Order: sequence, then structure tokens, then C-alpha cells
Amino acid sequence: MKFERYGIGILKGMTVTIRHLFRHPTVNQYPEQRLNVSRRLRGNELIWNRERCTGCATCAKACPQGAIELVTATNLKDNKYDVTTYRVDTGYCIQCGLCVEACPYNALFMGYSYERAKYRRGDVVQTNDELLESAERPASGYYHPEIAEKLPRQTLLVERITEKRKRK
Amino acid sequence: MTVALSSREIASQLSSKFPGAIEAAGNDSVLVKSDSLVQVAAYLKDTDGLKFAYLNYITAVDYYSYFEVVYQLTSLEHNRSVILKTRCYGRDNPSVPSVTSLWQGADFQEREIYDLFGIKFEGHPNLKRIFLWDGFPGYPLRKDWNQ
Amino acid sequence: MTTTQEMTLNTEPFVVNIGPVHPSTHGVFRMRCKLDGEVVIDIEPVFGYLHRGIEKLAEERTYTGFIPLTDRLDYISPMSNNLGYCLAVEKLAGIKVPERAEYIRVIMAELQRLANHCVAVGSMLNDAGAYFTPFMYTFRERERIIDLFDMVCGQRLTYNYMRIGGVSQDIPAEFLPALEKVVKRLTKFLKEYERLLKQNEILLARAKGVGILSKELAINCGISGPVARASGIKWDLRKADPYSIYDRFEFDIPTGENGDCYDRYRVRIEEMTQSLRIIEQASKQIPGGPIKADLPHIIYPPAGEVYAHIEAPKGELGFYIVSDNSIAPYRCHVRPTSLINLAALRQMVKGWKIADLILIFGSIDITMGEVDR
Amino acid sequence: MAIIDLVINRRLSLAALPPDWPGNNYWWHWLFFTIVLIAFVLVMVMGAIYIERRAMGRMQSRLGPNRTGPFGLLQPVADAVKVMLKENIVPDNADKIVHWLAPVIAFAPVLMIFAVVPFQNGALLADLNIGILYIVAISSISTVGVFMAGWSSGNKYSLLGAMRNVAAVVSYEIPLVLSIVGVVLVAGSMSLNTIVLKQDIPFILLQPLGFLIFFAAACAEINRSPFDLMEADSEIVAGFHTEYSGMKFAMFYLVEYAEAIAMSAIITTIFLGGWRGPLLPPWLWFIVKTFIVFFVMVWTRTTLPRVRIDQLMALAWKFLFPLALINLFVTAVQVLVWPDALPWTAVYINIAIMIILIFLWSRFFKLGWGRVEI
Repeated sequence: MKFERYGIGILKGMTVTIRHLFRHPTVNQYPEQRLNVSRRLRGNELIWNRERCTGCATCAKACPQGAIELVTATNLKDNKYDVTTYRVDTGYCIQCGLCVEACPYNALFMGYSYERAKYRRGDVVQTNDELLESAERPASGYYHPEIAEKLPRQTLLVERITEKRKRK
Repeated sequence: MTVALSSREIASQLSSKFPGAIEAAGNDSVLVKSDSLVQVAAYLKDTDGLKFAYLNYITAVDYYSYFEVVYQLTSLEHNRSVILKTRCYGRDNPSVPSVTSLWQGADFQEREIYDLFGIKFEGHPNLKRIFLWDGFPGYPLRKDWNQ
Repeated sequence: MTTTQEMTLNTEPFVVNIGPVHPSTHGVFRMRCKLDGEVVIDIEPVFGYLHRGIEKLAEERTYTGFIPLTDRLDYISPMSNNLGYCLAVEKLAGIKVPERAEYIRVIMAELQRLANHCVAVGSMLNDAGAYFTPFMYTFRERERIIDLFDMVCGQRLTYNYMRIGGVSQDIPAEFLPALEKVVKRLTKFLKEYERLLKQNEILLARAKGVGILSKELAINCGISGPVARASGIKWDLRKADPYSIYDRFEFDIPTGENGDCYDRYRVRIEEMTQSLRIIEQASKQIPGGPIKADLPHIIYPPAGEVYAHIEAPKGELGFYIVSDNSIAPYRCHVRPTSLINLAALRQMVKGWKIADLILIFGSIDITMGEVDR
Repeated sequence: MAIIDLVINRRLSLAALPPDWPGNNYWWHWLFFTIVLIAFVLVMVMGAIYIERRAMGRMQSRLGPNRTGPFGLLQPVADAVKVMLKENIVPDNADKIVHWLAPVIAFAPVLMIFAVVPFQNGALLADLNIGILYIVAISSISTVGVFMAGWSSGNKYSLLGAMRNVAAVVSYEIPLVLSIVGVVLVAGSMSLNTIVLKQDIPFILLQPLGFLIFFAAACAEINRSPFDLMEADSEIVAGFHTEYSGMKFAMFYLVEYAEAIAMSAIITTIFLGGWRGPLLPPWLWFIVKTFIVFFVMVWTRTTLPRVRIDQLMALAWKFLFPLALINLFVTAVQVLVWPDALPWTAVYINIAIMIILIFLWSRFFKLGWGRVEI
């Protein structure tokens, strides 16, 4: 240890820290203060659209984790497949979004919600109607720009700080 | 741009130096007999004009009938690279000479291959399993490994 | 008469396990250290606490399906892993990537380098004992970069953004203005950060001349990235073997002289400046057009083998893929930057104190996800 | 009842004996103020914890604790409750009795320091005429507790931490005492009350070098950053209190902050003029000054990296010790020249000497030797 600069480096560093004392902190108080998340958020749960789904199982093939299970029955009257079971094990899901990208009929969306933790292990396996879109489970704009446009703009940390300064 | 050195050129240079050491020369790789691997590698490493002093990685591939151990060497001076390969046969006790005497960086990677493929590296100073625990059944990266 | 042997106090070295649960082993790294008082006599790294068998998993997934798993290799810089893997598959299948996608990839990879070096520098200084301040500052800046990643791909840690033949989605309209702000902000931040610690006497005393890695040893151990460059090896794959479109940008390769901890810290800071330069150039030149080559979701690359490497933030990250013309790789080997960078740790720490051991280890900047895979 | 009567009677009979022996009321006075003092120290510690966490948070561009109570003021209380409710874990290999005793031994001396610190003129528990000697003697007893903790835990990290602490305290005691001696020479008394009364010019100006040495040595003694090697969390996890939990950990936590407050109080008393100051009441001046000194400690902790153990030793022996000796010599000469009171001229001279000395020592002495060949 040699004080080649007689402690000037230490003093310089101390001015930086003391300056931060008078700056606004960058953190925000989460449950009360919420920032807008990304429009393309790959949130907790998949959203499934029953009307558009044809039961082609492209999503199940694309899933690297094998979290999607699909059972179809032939509907000879309408000449199509009926999806009898659409089951997603969200415990296995890694939110990669490959299923959404793979779906040729835009029947699958990533979830836009992020506070969907479950208390029981059984609850993480979701079947059929549990996967439909609802008010608490909105669809995210991931791979679907038309949805993304309608969602609120993401709060960016860079802009947030500069805005705050301007107001003052 | 790192130029992959024409392997045929190198192979001919090597086979004149070490007759019988080179099994074959593919498009981008030189297949070396495992007995003479260390000599060939040392030659590539130290000879002026070649100076393949940098060992990028070592890995192994299981082709059922044999294991192929792949060494990629780079010459930082001349910005060229070459791939050395060697094969070992038999699934019970395959072995390849270790290059740790030439490259210290080979240490962990050879241990990894030993751990996951079961290929023994003769002359390795500390050949123990690296990721899995001792007594783990089988070698997971082999194609016939079954949980 | 007593001999000197009897006169001196008989001491014997003792063994301390540092890790796998320890505040500064960057995950679950474990060192079995032999200590003589405070002096490290010998260490033996022990790995495997985070081994998930990613190479085996790759053999059971489609080529595209492996991309999300590459995020989990070096989880500090997933974009670079994505890029490395995609480049390897593209090289294997001979796919041409559209121009716009190349630019987006470069911007992402450089932002990732900034984010990674933020973590590396911050946690190294934290290991040096600066009580979380440099760490907090760099993580604050990393947050701004992660905001951008969040904007384009919807995740903050496991991005899964690159695809074989391009990127998954086009960047949104608000991305480039935000990028400009982030670049401006980071330039300012780097200046402030230099003021905080560049000339700090205690940091100089702790890091200068400590943990010297000689050039010869670095080459012999296959060490790459900022650690190698700090030892004076002017070797950067972006210049030496330009992948993607790195040959179009102007930037320098910062190198150190002594190869000590301080040089590694400096090289990282300099690299951040260079990354900002690249981003500025790329964001100006970025053209329009498609962002992904026209490919089916499941591809069948021709049989063969390929090795593609990139200059990831931690060093040379390579993917060695053997294909047998099926939907999944026959063998996918990851060249683990972090594991190979640890090869010289033993020589570097011998004879130093425990405090130095922690600092030297921190200055190598490893991620356990990549070491154990 | 009989026992109480007996005690009181004994007291009365004792009081009759020597003429300078404390009188009957003395014991009640003593007990009352001891309790007041302990309460005061605990409240000060709470304030210190709050200040440290908030100020450090803001310096690191965070908020710090702000949930419990208004502005998070009740955070120390919440911490205390949490830590008391925690399970008390004693390791299997621990030396149980020593392990149990260590926090107590570490805690008691810190409270005892406050007995001689004057809060305003004459307001101190015991106006010892050897006050400073008492402080020096008492403050290093904590080390015994720390070493007991480190040894008895049966943990190598703890042992390393304890060894570091002993080494640091033994080394830093010397510059610490030498820098105090300079003050004592100037003040001409060892009683802290008298020292404060003599500070018409605060001793920080008369003894600038002494102040710097004392501050550095005090930081090292109470293991505040950058000298917090004993509990270096990035190296040896938590040093000597790695194996402590629950109330026993709380004791060590308390010791850490109580020591910091005690050292701040001592620095306030002997360098910053103690309770003296305009406008505000004396005790408030004292508290304000103490917290200012404490804030500087927090500030350095936020900014600086930790030094290494050999550098710590070298700093004590090669840097602070010779400077403290020179400082003592210079002060002695000055006291000889100006026997009554040091004038303002001495302030300029001393500051000049300080700058020259620091310049010279920075030039010529290299601290720390680094690597050991194996």
C-alpha cells in the first residue's frame, strides 16, 4: 500500500458517494408504486384461445420442456379436430415463448400478468378453461404487435429519472 | 479472420515428420493415431511457422463404434486454426493420452470428458470425476446411457 | 543444544472450504483451500454443484428448442450465448441472416457486454470489500440495459431473443430513442465511476500487482476474454475472426500490461467504452428489412460438424455441434469460457492471502451456470 | 425484609468509616444513572443503526429501511424483535460455556466506556482523574470477548476473524494511545471533563495529525470499514460471529454499534470540544457532534474497499506509529515553548507539520509486501 497520491483518490471517491446522498434514489416501492412492464412481457401463464385453436399441436412440438399436453377428438360432422384437453404444466414452463411463435393460428399468447403465484403444486397445472383469457389474465403483446399497441407504454428507468429532474 | 489451415497441407507435413501417425485428413480436421497424439500436438505447438500454442477446447463425441476426441488448436501469432482428432475404440475402457503436459488448460476439460464419457486420459495428474459424484452410475453423455 | 527445528513453533496448514455457499463465490463454486495462517498454500477447485447436463439436454431438443436453454448457461449474458449458438447452427446449415437482424444482434451483444461487465466490475469490487456501493451503482446501470432487453423480448434474465436465421421479433419503435438515452447515460456513468474508484489508494494497493497472470500461462491455459487481454494478449475474436458484421465497426481492443487484478478491472471498464462506440455506430447504420431468414420452425441441418465461436463478455464462447441430419443435434459441446478461465486460478492465488484469493477469483469473472453446465 | 435491612444497615455502617468514602445517597445515584446510561446507549445505538442504514442506502441510491413506522424509524426495534425471536443455535463442536460468555464479555466494556464521557460540564458518571487511561484500558477488553467467540465457535472462519481482530487491536492500540498522549500533554489533564474545558481551540485544530491517527486507529479497533477485516463478509463470511444467532448475535451487533458510538463520543470529547458550542444546549451539542463523527465513519464505510491484513499491520507500524511518535515529540516541544496554553500560531504550525509529514511518509514508505513465496 503506497499513498502515491496522498489520499486524493480516496477523497475523490468520497465526493461521489456524498453527492448521491442528495440525489433521488433509483429504486421504487414495489407494491404501491408499480411501473408499467414491457408490452412484450412473457408473463406467468399462457393464454389459450379455444375458438382459433385447431388442435394441430405445433405448440406442443415446439415446447422444449414438453409442458403442453394436447388431446384431440375427431369431429366428423364439421370435418375438424375438437380439442378435448389442453393442459399446460406451468411448473415445467420456462416462459421461452417458442409455442406462441410456433402457433400458426394465433391461438396462443403469453400472459401479461406477473403476480400469479400459486400456493399448491396442483394449481400450476392448468387445463382448458383455466387457460382462457380473462380480466385478471390479459394477453401479452409477445409476438403479437397488434396487442402490444394497445398495452400501456413500458416505463423506462432512464426516462423516469430524467422526467423527475425536469419536474423539479 | 482466423483461417482454418488446410488440413491436407498440415497432414502431409505431419506425416513426413511422423510417419504412420496420421490416419486420415478430412476437409477441416486431421485424424491422428492416439499413440502419437502427444508428439504431434507438441510439434504443432512448438514448431516455428505453426505455433499452435492456444488450445481452444477439447471435446469428445460418441459414435457408438468409437469415441472421437476433438482438439481445436489456434495459432495466435499467425491467426490460423486446425482441428486434431483422435479415436479410441472399445466401450469398456477407452483411453487417450493426456495433453495436460502441453496445455494446462486441458486439465479440467479432460476431467470433464472422463466424467461424462468415461474416456481415460493416460498421464493426467488428477483424473477424477469433475461434475458428478464418485460412484455415479455410467457416463451420461454416452449415447447408450440410460437413466 | 536445540536445533532450529525445535526452536521454531511447529505449525501445520489447515484446510478451509470456501464455498459452495459463500458470499463471494459467485454462485456455488467451491475451493478447498490449504492455508498457512492467512496465506494460501494451495487450492483445489471443486465443481458440479450446478451441473444440469445441458449438453445432454441439447441432444433431446430441436435446434430451436435448445435456444432457451443456452440462456441458462451463462445467465449473466444470455444474449451472447444465444448469438453463439445461432451462429453455430447457421454455419452448419449455411443460413444467410438478413442485414437488419445482424445489426440488431450486434447491438444486443454489445449491450450484453456492457451489462455483463457491470456485474463483473461491481461484484469484483464488492469482493474487494467496498461495501456494496460500486456494486449498487453498476447494477443500477445494468437495470437500464435490462429495460431495453425487456422491451424487445419480454424477459429480464432469460432473453431467448435470437433465432436461427435472425431474431425473434423486430425491435419496437421506441427502442432506438431509448437506446440513445441509455448510451448517453452510460457514458456519463462511466466517467463518474472512474472518479469513484480509479485512483482509490486502497483499491490500487489491493489490486495492483496482485494475482498476476503471465502471458505465457494465459495462452497455455487457453484463457480468453478480458482476463487474457489484461495479460497483454491482443486477441479479440471480433477482430481476429470477425463473425456477424463486426468487421464494419471501428473499435479498439484494450489490453493491460501486468495481468493483475487492477488490469482486469481496467480492461473491463475500457471495453465498456468500446462497446458504447460500437452501439453508437450500429444504431446509426441500422437498415430496414426483414429480421429473420425464411426458415421452418424445425430445421434439419446437413450432417457434419461445426465449431463457431464468438467473443462473449467473459471470453471465447464456442459451440461445437455435430449434426446427423435429424431434428436435434447429435452432439452439442459448449466451450465453457468460465471453466477454462479458471484453469490458471491455482497458480494465480498461490502465496497470496485469503483476501487476495477472493479478489483474484472475483476478477476472473465466472458464472457457475457456465462452469458446471 | 431482614435482608434489605441488613444491606441498608451495612451501607450505613460503611458510610461511617472513611471520610472520603461515598455517602449513603451515592449508591442510589449510581444505580439510577447507570440505568439511564444504559438506556441512553441503547437509544443511541438505535439511532446509529438507523442513520447508518438510511445514509448508506441513500449513498447507494437506494432508500434504506422505510416501512416500519414513520420514515422507517422503528426499523431498529423491528430488527431487535426479530433477532430476539430467532432460534439460538450453538454448534456441536462449540465450547459451550465460552460460546455463551463471549457476547457478554464483549458487551460489558463498551457500556463502561460511557461512564467517563461527559455529556455536559460535570454531567458524567465518574469524573475519574485518569479518565483516558480508563478508556484505553477498558476498550480493549472487548477483544477478549471477540477472541472467545472466534475460538469457541469451532469454525475456521471465526478463528481467522478473531485472530485478525486480536492482531489489529494489539497493533492499533499503540498509535491510538500515542495520539491521545499528545492531547493529554496539551490539556494537562487525563480527566475527560478537564480536557473538554481546556478546548478553547478544539484539539482537532491543535492536533490535526493526532486526530487523523486517532480516527484511523479507532476505525481499526472497532472494525469499521475500511478496516473491518474481522468480519469481512466477502472473505470469511462474518468473521467471529459466523456461528452466532438469536440474542447472542444481537449482542455482537449491539457491541459493534455501541463501540462505534463510544469511539465517536470519545473523538467528540477529546478532539471536537465535547459539549461546547453556541446556542444549543450542551448535551444536544454532544449528541450532534457524536453523530457527525459517526456519519463520517458510515461515509468511509460506504466508499472504501477493505485493506488486506498485512497492509493493515503495515499501516499501523510503518505509517501511524512513527507519525504518532513524531506528533508526540512536536507537541511536547510546543508545550514547553508555550507552557500556559497553545496559541493560534500552533494551529498553523501543526497543520503545516501534518501536511509535510503525510507527504514525506507517502513518498518513502511502501506498506505491505504482498505475495509470499511457497
